[in-house]
Amino acid sequence: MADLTKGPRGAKPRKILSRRNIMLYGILFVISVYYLLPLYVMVVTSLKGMPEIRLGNIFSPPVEITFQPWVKAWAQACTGLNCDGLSRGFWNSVQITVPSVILSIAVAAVNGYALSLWKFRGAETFFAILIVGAFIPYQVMIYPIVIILREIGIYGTLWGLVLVHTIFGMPILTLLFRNYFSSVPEELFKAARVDGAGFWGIFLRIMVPMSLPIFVVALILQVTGIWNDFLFGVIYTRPDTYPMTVQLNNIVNSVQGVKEYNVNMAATLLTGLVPLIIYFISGKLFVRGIAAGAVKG
Amino acid sequence: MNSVKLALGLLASVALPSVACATDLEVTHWWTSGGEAAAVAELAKAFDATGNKWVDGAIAGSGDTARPIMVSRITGGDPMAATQFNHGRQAQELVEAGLMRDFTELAAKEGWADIVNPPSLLANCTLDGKIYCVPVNIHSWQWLWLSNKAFADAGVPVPTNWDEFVAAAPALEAKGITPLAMGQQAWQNAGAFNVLMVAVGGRDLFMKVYGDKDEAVAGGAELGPVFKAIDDARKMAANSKVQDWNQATNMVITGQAGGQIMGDWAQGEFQIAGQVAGTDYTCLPGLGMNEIISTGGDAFYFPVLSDPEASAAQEVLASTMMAQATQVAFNLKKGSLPVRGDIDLSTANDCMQKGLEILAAGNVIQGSDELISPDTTTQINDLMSEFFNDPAITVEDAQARFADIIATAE
Amino acid sequence: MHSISVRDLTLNFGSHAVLKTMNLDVAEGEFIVLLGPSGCGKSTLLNCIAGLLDISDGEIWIKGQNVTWAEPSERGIGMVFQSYALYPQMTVRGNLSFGLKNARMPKAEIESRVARAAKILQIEPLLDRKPGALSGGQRQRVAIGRALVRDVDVFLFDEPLSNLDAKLRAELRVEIKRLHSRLNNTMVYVTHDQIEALTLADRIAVMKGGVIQQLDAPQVIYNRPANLFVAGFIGSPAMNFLPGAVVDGGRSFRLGEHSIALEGYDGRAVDLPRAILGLRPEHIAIATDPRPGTSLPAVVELDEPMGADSLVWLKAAGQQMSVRVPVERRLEPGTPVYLHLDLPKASLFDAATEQRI
Amino acid sequence: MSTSPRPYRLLRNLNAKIASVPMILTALVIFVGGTAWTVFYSFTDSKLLPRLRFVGLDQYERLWSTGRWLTSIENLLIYGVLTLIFSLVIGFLLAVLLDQKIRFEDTFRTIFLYPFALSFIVTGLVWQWILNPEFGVQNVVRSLGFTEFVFDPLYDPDIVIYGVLIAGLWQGTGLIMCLMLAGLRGIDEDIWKAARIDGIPTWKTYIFIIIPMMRPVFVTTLVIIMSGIVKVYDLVVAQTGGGPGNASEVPAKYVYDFMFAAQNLGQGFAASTMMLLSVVIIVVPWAYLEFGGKRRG
Repeated sequence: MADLTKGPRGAKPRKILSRRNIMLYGILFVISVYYLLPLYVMVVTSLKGMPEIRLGNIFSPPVEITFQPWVKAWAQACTGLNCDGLSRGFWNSVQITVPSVILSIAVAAVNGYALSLWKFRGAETFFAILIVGAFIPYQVMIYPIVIILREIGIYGTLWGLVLVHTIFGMPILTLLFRNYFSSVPEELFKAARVDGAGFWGIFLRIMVPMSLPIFVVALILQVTGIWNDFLFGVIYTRPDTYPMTVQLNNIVNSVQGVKEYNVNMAATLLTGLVPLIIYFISGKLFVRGIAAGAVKG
Repeated sequence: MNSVKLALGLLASVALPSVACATDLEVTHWWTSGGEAAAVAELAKAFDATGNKWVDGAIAGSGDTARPIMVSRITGGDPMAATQFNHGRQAQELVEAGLMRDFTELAAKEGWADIVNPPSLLANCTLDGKIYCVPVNIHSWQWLWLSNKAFADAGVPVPTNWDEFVAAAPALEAKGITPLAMGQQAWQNAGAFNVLMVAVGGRDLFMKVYGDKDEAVAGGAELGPVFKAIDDARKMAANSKVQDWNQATNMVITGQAGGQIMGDWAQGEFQIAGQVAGTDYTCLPGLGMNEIISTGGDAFYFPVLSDPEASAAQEVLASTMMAQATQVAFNLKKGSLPVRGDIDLSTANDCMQKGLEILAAGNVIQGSDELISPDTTTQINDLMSEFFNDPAITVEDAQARFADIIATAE
Repeated sequence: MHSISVRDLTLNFGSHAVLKTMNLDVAEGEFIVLLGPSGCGKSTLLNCIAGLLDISDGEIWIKGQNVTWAEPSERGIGMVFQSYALYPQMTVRGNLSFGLKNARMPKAEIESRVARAAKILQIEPLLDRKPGALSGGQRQRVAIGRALVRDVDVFLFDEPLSNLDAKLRAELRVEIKRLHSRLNNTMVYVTHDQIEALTLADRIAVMKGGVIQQLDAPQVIYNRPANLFVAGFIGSPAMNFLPGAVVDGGRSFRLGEHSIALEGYDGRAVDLPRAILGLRPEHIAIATDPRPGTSLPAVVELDEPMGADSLVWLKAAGQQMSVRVPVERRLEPGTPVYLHLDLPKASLFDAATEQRI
Repeated sequence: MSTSPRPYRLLRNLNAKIASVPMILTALVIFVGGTAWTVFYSFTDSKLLPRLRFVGLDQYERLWSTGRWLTSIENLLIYGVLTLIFSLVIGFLLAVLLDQKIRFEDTFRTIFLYPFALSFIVTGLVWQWILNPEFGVQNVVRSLGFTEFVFDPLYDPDIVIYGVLIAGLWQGTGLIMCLMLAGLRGIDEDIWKAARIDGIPTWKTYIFIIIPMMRPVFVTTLVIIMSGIVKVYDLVVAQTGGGPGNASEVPAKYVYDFMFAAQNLGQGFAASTMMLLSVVIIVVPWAYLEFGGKRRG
């Protein structure tokens, strides 16, 4: 499997201040501005007061820094009768995200493992269906899933939502894990079988310990996806367990007179903080894992 | 009986202080703007006072965001205890499917049939002789809200009807004031159209189009002035670039816009902003043309629950919503009219008084929600939304498409 | 009792038959090498014996047990792979003991077995290292150790030395041979390297197209190849093939205008219009004079000194031929010579069936 | 060790099959079952609740004569094609830039990738804010003296979809870059050496040698990009609400709106079915070639 520690492969570096380097860094800098601009706007806006925002320039730094919008977004913004901002949803989001992430990754990892190393008749067909499933818009599936959850009797429970996240995370994650485990030398798997390890023994003792990068990728994808999910969170749970994004939507969409852009931006940043932090912490592993899960097909 | 329950409830809560013995009822709705939230708080307060607990399930956005969630929850077998719907045809199928509670008994006991005015409100809650919902307010769409400040700035008198308003538009524009504030959501565009149909065309025309679904009328010359008026509105609103209705209202409040066609719920926003009817803003029911208002409104539906305690509490909530005191408190905040004909609203402001007078005089029509299906409503919304946003669509095109929609309407 | 017995084994991938009704009996303590070009099915056969591939038909018996459908670990085998297949996250010790732990063996027993294997293979200092910190040769020793600790009677090797450089390969080859003589257990060894096959095997099974072409002792394989394929595959440089006809009631071989008396050839002699005479380079001598009936005129084209001996390439009867000569004997290109053929050691094939006659 | 009888075919690899049950159930019940259910009910006149009153192809006739649906298809085509092209091109170019042995590679990579951690809702809101003519770019440029400058893509029906595209690319290209970078690093360094010895210009090496070698990466990337395109919904809802008018309508939103807001399930299902059909036509043959029926080992 590809290893990023091997380092870049492009043309050889030359003098630091060569024309090529000036152009290279120039281009990178300009592109970085495009990518950073929205974050900058969000941060700057969230630190301004409303009068300053009304003056117009969204790119100018705040004259008077105020943290009031953050406080309001976290603890005071109202939806309907509840005026406790995002704080209400934070723990709900954690409670939804943790089991959903664990279960969806566990299922997808086992799928990928079974598909790549224990091929049985028809397995590839199911996988192909799964991949096509990745293209089905979630909206289309809302109704059938409501019915299925109702029939199983877990509609409206946390487990219902966890199940939904597991189902919709399955296609892409299974693809990644399958690709990853396919790149594991087959002889390793054979050796383990000769050594008497069974399906689960090989998975838990041999495969999982050597799959940290791909698990990090799956973790980031799932934390990001599930934490940011609004649709399932609102449809398959009840108000006392609504995730943070529902509150975010409520804050952003409950307009009291004028739109409080500063509060909206603060709320947005607060909501995005968890995936951002996870991403910043394990970003490097993410790239390495992507290399392992996507390069081999 | 209810008082006995209440007493029992109180007793229980004294006896077992650490356990929530009062029944928690989850109520979902999409009332999240300032005035709306204040009004909901009144309902919650009244219900909490019965010893139960109102669990608020507000979903911001609009009915279009919230309704799918509500419908999914009800059909998914995890219903809330009560939920807002615009009464009319939105919830009809849920009722038919037996998912909603029948309040006929309670209504008979409390004599709703005698107190609810106009009776069409209760009729809209009735299916096969049984009552399935509790109307809480009357909302009328047919209002033009004008900013006195904007007209003062422009140096023209505050108009007294739509035609004067159109005539005053150039003066407003000359001062950089947007004549007509209009949110860019489709329902607002379509709402304005329906209002103009009643205001410019009159009640009979409205009923022919939406009641009889007469395609010939919809495509005919009778509707010509209505489409001219909506074309005027389009031009006057060309510079209005806000999304939500209350942002548009805010433009009127701050004098950035001359006026807005919006239902009486806009009043709540003026109130929250501390504005006084007559001095800061002017309201023209029926746009000053035909003083007729529609009597649509909000109603609460109560899904069938398996828990007997919760079911009992549902009755308490229904009864509370219909109670005189609640009606007064709620509607004053909401800016809507109460559903009871037997209450004194002398505390209401000028605009509400005007509405009450029209109501008392019986100058009412059914709301379009009650006459046409949500499907048709969506099609009209789409049409008007495109019309407002694309100046290339001619009045004739728009009318032809409108006639097509009416032809297939249910 | 045979140690391993493969009976009528067939393996299909889809409609393609990879192994065709194969039979193979391996005696106890025997060292069998499966030899063949890539794609011949030799590794596939080994994997079937190991139980890593489900067969389509037939039976596999190991030590008197029908293990056709037994799990690999239940077959009493140890296996060594080309890529070593060491578990990267475990230490050498962990690698060696993994199988024993799976078999729920007592800890003390595991330790003593690991220690013994490590001693035999001289990898004791490496026990606490991870595979990543080992050289190729060390890794392969560990891989062998993993089979060793299982204390089984059958060892399966799947091209174990192919990933090593020539020097290490020779070293480990000797070591495997020594190991075999020490343990005296049954070994099945897959390779495409004929030197490994010839040096290690008690018997070699030469395979092609999912069929065993010949199963015999190395010397038999070398000297009396059963068909053209085996003759051509074994030996470097390859056997010289001369196309012609068997005439005179099987007494001579006609090669163009030349006639060669099949004196001393130990096959059945019948007339054949299309036949091939095979002669290994070392079974031909170069002389300046003809020898009636058993020699061919030739012209030297090239000579290739190879250290111990020298290869001379010549043209005879329109065919290119190679002859092994002592290295001191240098021949100028263009020199006309006579080739003396050692006919008792020759092989004769039917050109149509490609079988030895 | 005992003489084991030939096991039933179904019982071979039993553990692998048991472990694949969640995948098989998801594939069959959710993706196939849910899809079949949706297709089935698209031939009915279901309104708020599904009901079995068949109306033949009426829903489809209406669908294809609805301007809003046609707009949404057109938008999806524009958005889809451009997203595909730009994601691949930008993603690849960024990866190539980062592969030039530059300093601060980690920093740049983080900058390009962080938007991926944010949800489409957040993305839509921020870009709505930046592209707002009163506060955003237009206002800033005008305040610099270019008073005639017009840049209000979100308020111009003709170009609104490009406004959505800008935001979509901002959010998604970082991940594509990561995948590409992983692919570049997975290429044997000897290839570069060989190309250099042969004197092939760098750009030619990329186009004719490196890109063809990165096929598996492109496959994974395509799955990710295309499944995202078909499902685009949140971004449009948050950024434009489908407006102005219906100018930025997309199929997934049409489906959702008709199923729930218009309470015309039949129509929504018909639209879903059309979406599924196009997915099936494009994806299934490809998925079959790529993932189905292929054997390893």
